[in-house]
Amino acid sequence: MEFLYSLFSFFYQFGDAFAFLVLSACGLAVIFGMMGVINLAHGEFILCGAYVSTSATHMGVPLPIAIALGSLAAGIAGMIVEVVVIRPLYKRPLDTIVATWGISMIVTQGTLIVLGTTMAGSGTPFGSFSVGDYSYSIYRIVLMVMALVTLAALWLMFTKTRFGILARATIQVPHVAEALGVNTNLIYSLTFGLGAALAGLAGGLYAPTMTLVPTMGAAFMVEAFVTVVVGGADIFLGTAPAAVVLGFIKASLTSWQGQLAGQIGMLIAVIIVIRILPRGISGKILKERA
Amino acid sequence: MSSASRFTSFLKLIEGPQTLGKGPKFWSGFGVVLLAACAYPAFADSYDVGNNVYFFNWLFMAMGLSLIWGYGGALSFGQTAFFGVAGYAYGVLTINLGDAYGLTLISLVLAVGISALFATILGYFLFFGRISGVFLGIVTLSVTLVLERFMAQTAGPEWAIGKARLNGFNGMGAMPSLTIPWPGGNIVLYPDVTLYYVTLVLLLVCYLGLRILVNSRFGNVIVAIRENPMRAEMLGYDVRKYQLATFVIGSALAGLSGVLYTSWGNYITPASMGMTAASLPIVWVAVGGRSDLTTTLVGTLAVLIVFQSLTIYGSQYALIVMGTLLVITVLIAPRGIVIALLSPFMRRKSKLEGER
Amino acid sequence: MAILETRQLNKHFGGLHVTGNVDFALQPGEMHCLIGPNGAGKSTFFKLILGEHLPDSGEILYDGEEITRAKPFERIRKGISVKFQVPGIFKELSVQQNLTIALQHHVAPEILQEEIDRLLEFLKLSQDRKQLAGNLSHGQKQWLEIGMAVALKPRLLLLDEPTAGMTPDETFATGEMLQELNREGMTLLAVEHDMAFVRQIAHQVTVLHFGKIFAQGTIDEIVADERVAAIYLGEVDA
Amino acid sequence: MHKEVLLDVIELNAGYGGKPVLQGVDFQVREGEIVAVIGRNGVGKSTLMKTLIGLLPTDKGSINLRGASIDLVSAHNRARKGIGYVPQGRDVFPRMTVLENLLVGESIAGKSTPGKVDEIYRYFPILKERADQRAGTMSGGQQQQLAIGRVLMGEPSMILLDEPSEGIQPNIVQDIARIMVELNRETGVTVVFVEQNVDMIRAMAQRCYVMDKGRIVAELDREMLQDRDTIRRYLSV
Amino acid sequence: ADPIKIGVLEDQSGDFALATIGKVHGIQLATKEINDAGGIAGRPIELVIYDTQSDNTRYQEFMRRVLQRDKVDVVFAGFSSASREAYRPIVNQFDGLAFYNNQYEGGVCDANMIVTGAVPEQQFSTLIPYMMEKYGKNVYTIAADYNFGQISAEWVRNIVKDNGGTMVGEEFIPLGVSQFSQTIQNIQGAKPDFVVTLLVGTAQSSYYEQAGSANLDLPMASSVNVGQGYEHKRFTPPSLKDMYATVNYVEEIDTPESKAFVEKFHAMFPDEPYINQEAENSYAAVYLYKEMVEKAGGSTALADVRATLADGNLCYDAPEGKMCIDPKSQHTSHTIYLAHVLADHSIEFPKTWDDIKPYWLGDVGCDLTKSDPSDQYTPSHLPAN
Ligand SMILES: Nc1ncnc2c1ncn2[C@@H]1O[C@H](COP(=O)(O)OP(=O)(O)OP(=O)(O)O)[C@@H](O)[C@H]1O
Ligand SMILES: Nc1ncnc2c1ncn2[C@@H]1O[C@H](COP(=O)(O)OP(=O)(O)OP(=O)(O)O)[C@@H](O)[C@H]1O
Ligand SMILES: NC(N)=O
Ligand SMILES: [Mg+2]
Ligand SMILES: [Mg+2]
Repeated sequence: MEFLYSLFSFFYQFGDAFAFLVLSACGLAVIFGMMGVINLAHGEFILCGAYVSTSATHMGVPLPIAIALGSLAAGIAGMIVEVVVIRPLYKRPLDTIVATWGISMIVTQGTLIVLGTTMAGSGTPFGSFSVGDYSYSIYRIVLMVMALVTLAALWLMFTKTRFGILARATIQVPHVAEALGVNTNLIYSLTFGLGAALAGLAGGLYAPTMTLVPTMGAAFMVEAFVTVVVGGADIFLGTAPAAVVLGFIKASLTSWQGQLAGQIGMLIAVIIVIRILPRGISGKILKERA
Repeated sequence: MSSASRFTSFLKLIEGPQTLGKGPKFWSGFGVVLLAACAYPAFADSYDVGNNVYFFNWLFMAMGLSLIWGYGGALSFGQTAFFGVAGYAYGVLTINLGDAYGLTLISLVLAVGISALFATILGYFLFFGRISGVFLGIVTLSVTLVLERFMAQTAGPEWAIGKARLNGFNGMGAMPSLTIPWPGGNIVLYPDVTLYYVTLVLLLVCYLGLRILVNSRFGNVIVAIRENPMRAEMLGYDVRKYQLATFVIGSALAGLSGVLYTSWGNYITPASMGMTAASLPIVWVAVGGRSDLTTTLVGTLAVLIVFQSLTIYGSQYALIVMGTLLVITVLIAPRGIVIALLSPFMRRKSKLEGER
Repeated sequence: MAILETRQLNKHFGGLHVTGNVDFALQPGEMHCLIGPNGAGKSTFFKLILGEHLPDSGEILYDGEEITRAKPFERIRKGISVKFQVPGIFKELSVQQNLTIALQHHVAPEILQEEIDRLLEFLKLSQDRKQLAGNLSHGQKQWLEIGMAVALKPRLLLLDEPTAGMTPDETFATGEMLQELNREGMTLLAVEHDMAFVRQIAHQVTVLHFGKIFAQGTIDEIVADERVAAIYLGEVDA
Repeated sequence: MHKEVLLDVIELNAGYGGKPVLQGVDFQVREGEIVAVIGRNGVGKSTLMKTLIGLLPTDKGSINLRGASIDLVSAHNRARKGIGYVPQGRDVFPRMTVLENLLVGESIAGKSTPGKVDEIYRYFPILKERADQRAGTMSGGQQQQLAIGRVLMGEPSMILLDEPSEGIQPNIVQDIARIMVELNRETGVTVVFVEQNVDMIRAMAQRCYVMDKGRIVAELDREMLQDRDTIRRYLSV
Repeated sequence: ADPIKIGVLEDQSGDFALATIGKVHGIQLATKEINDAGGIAGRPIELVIYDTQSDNTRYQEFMRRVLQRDKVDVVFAGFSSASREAYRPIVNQFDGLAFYNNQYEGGVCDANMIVTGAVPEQQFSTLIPYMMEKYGKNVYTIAADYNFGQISAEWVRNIVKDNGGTMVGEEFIPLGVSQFSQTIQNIQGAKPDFVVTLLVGTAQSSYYEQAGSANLDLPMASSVNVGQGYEHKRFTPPSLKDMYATVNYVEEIDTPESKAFVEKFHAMFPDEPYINQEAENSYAAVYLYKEMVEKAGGSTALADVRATLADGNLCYDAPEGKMCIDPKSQHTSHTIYLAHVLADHSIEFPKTWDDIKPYWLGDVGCDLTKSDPSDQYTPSHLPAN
């Protein structure tokens, strides 16, 4: 029995780390993996999702709808950013680092000035359950499920729908896609908006569990980037396995040696994985398959 | 070829296809700027002089990144790792060795050497493992974050090297400033006029040295590797060695920045290797115009000055204005602010030709 | 002794065998053409010789020396040079700089400029010397790529579809240039689909099919071979 | 026999950001014609193609499709009007499979036609065999076939081909020429193609324009195209 | 008369802004009151305020600026200990005077520094024995993994041991960590009687919400939370239920002085989300400095103002109660309140300790009236003698 309790505990912790990595990373994976845009304002889309969904809850909107609203708001913000700032930069993707860094500064400080240093939380719903000596938050199970649902939905969208194929074509050789009748500007906006909406979703989902401050996006950034890059160019073949590997390492080390070991261990795992697979996990998978 | 003419042809490399500024116009402008820089302390107060030294401190790291990224095409997101390693190395060495007999200067050299050695090891791992592109960026970022997180928890007394406490997140302090041994009393290089000239000379030497480097055959090869590593290899160049050499030189410059910064404020902190610190050089160099040493130098200095002024006068709106400036700059000045500001005044130079 | 020899060279990608037990020898001074259907493995064979891909098994010898696992740049330094099928020029550098990088190895700095001018003249790119290479037309890129390969003064030159996108006259001129270089001692191995060009330059022709050597001989023998016509040539009047 | 003017290009000027390449190109293509464009390297043939499809803006002059100017129409909307474009140097989507590449081509029609893929597979059997291979790893000639197949997926009414024979084995060059002619006969598709391969020009073209230095300098009719040497002569104007 | 210039370097943006904007406001409030009442020794106060953006390097830049360019008489600077250490060499170099108005891990023995915030001996020697008595002797500490957290944890450990208790666990959390599932389980596994939470920064305070939702339900004790980051206001009840914090001030303190202070504060800054203890420390610091200058006969020279500390009677009746600066350590005595967060997140004060002295530095041998080592000591790094 004791053993089963510990086993459950480990799976819960692994699932928790996995969910955080996946949900942090998905939006970035779409924007970076698909579009090659290094979006340093990723955290601010998360912030947007968190603030909008929390405000909605304060106004009495049920949580699931509030989260959807957060995601939607971030998505719309993303499309606006795409049109105004990102669109002229596709030919020089590295410059997006600076532009999105600038956006991140504007949003963070703007939020501070307009909305103050903090926003009151909405509280985590659903309560807790116990397994053996340990009690767990039910909401965190919801987060794990949401991570899996998000992955599945994305996979379907990108491989089984026309949008997915056109989006990938547009990102790979834009001028040819355009010449073949693809409205590449629209595709860019939708793709960027999707990435931002996914970031907003992460924000909405985690908002009940976190401190709401203008700088909260930063808490997601390292994990998100690391997961996406370890995953490599293909977001589906990459992000999920990368989150599994990194989540496993992080959860094991954290439970064994504490948070510092978890953090440093994850970063060292990144260094090692990339050394072994210089094109990321999906680079390896794709090479094998070809 | 006689050694004299060899030397002149070496000096000729100060101009070439890899650097924008050329011809008498540029060099006379350069001379004027240099003279103004030399005369500056006569007209400025001690605060301004010391503050300018502070700005100068970062320029070495920026030029190093320009070399690695702008010329070599390898986006290192972790130059701060070398900055930090050298800063801490300088702290540990000088706290243990003291500031007599020019030992701080030897420490400077050793600290830069240590960061170069570290860059060699990391660079070997990266380039001989054929890691490139964004993967390189994330590995270097991970390295600097690991260092930051590790150093942040070294507060306990067990974390000491000799007499030097690493002192965790609070940062290491109390190391002596650079000190020049001098008959009749050592000259301590506090942030003031003497340090200003010393740093200016270092800057000049590094700048001109890098110009020669990028216009030499070596420079041709590293830009070739940036454009197409496979083709460069198929012209018979050992791409990995060139990449490694570029990385080590650029990182040693980051190390030099680290030492100068540490000596300037008698302080080095893990935060100088953190995420924000790591992004800053990229922002400076990109905004300045990464593909040229001069634009990087001038642009970085401009960004540093403008951002500091904004922070002084802009109160809480400073960050918003900075962010807006960054976005606008990137959108309207694809080759950096320096070229954008100059282009109305100069004829389109050969390097600009054929640009869309 | 052969300048280039492969023994039982094999390479596969996943389940696809791209070269199968290729035994091939090239004599010094020879001008040899490699032809074969699209996807036969010609470019892959080149990449194996150059070390861009490593073979799964078999050996490659250059001048009697085994180079099977040597690094690409080491092979180049031994005297091999290549023009790829897809031009691999340095797009953001000027035409002139592209050539400088190819030449600076072995040309003394004093005569470097002269040498560049000579090459530019030859490549008909003198007017475009300051142009960014990426802005050249497709054919001009091919020329530049050939120029860079030739600039290394290799003993063995590998050309993957050198005349693609050239007009017949240009193709002919390229053939003459190569013959000139050959007279000066260079060995040549070219992949081509243009039979007129093959006829113009080739001493020997090898046909590759499904990664295997399918036929070998003079151009007349090959053209006369009905099996080659069936898989590759169709109704030619070369 | 020939119907209306499909494409009417008047005094067309275009180039790359201040660098003029096309300097007054004038020509017409009628519905159902197959027209070749020839000329030396760098005279502006590809630039012309890119301007026609809308990847480069018209600086001066105009392009009319079925009598209406399309100068201000974006590239993807020109495609939607039934113009298919096969760029020089293939430009397949390298990290997508062969099949996915083909599916992108459907955007020209804006709908998917059942059975179309199989039709393309019949023209180019290698594409069927390699349907799941990533396009970037296909051989040069295979990619060229894919690029042509991709455009045919959208059932365009006019196809712009930029050096379709480049890198293709001789018997498949013949096949492509035959397929294009066949398609032209069956569906009435109009074809404008840039080419250097004399055999292909002769096998396909009904008329031919010769370009030099950004202008059309000559026109060859069916008769003149019968003679290899004439073509060769004009190819090196 | 010539104004007296006070430099203010505080983080008004970035990660720490939440806890520190109120500090600037506290200084502005005191300045307004003093100026309205005729200034310091007849001289008005002029504030020179810079936003340090939660960035150590800005402290370095601006400390030089206020001292050299603005030539201020005194500087009030810094929230995080790292920022203090970043600027301290510069204050030393120019022999300036800086007030650090923040609770911290203690130990700074530097003649150029005056500390008005509370230190561990004031907060832990009161808090931990109380908790052990009330809840039991098995203690688990989670602390931010840096100087403040590590040194504070060391204090807790020592006090627990001295009082016959057991540390059943200790965990250090890197700054910026926001996910605590594993930590929560580690705590459950160790079965402590209460948890000492020494969490710093906005990311780490997410712990409370997450522990609450996992139904951890253990009493908590802290020297830094509630009083600094007003977590009980930011998180939904009951996630901070049974948190006990020793504070030298929070806005809930129910004395007439405190109420008057809160009223004045809100009158001037109606949007202030919370008046935390560092805001009060900063407010009081201005008055303490006024005392010093006036006692020094209007001189702001370092030697003169420091001389006024000698008799240990440099005091001010602050909103919290009486504060006095200890001449040996140049730290400040405080009234320490035990704030107990109830299930609905209101606060009661089961206990108050008057006049708790910052005795530790003096006990271990720091005596700034005799020598100035400009060092920071910790229980495991004591003065050499
Ligand atoms: N990296 C790879 N992964 C998978 N298959 C590959 C890869 N590279 C080449 N191939 C396959 O290997 C075969 C040989 O390709 P190669 O490029 O050598 O052909 P080729 O003879 O040069 O053809 P062409 O005349 O069309 O250029 C082709 O079927 C191609 O699809
Ligand atoms: N992106 C570009 N930017 C600037 N100039 C360009 C660009 N692309 C082509 N050019 C120039 O425009 C001219 C015409 O090029 P274009 O590609 O149209 O030639 P082409 O007739 O298709 O030649 P080829 O037969 O070699 O393909 C050339 O001089 C070329 O250098
Ligand atoms: N002083 C602190 N809480 O870092
Ligand atoms: Mg090939
Ligand atoms: Mg062309």
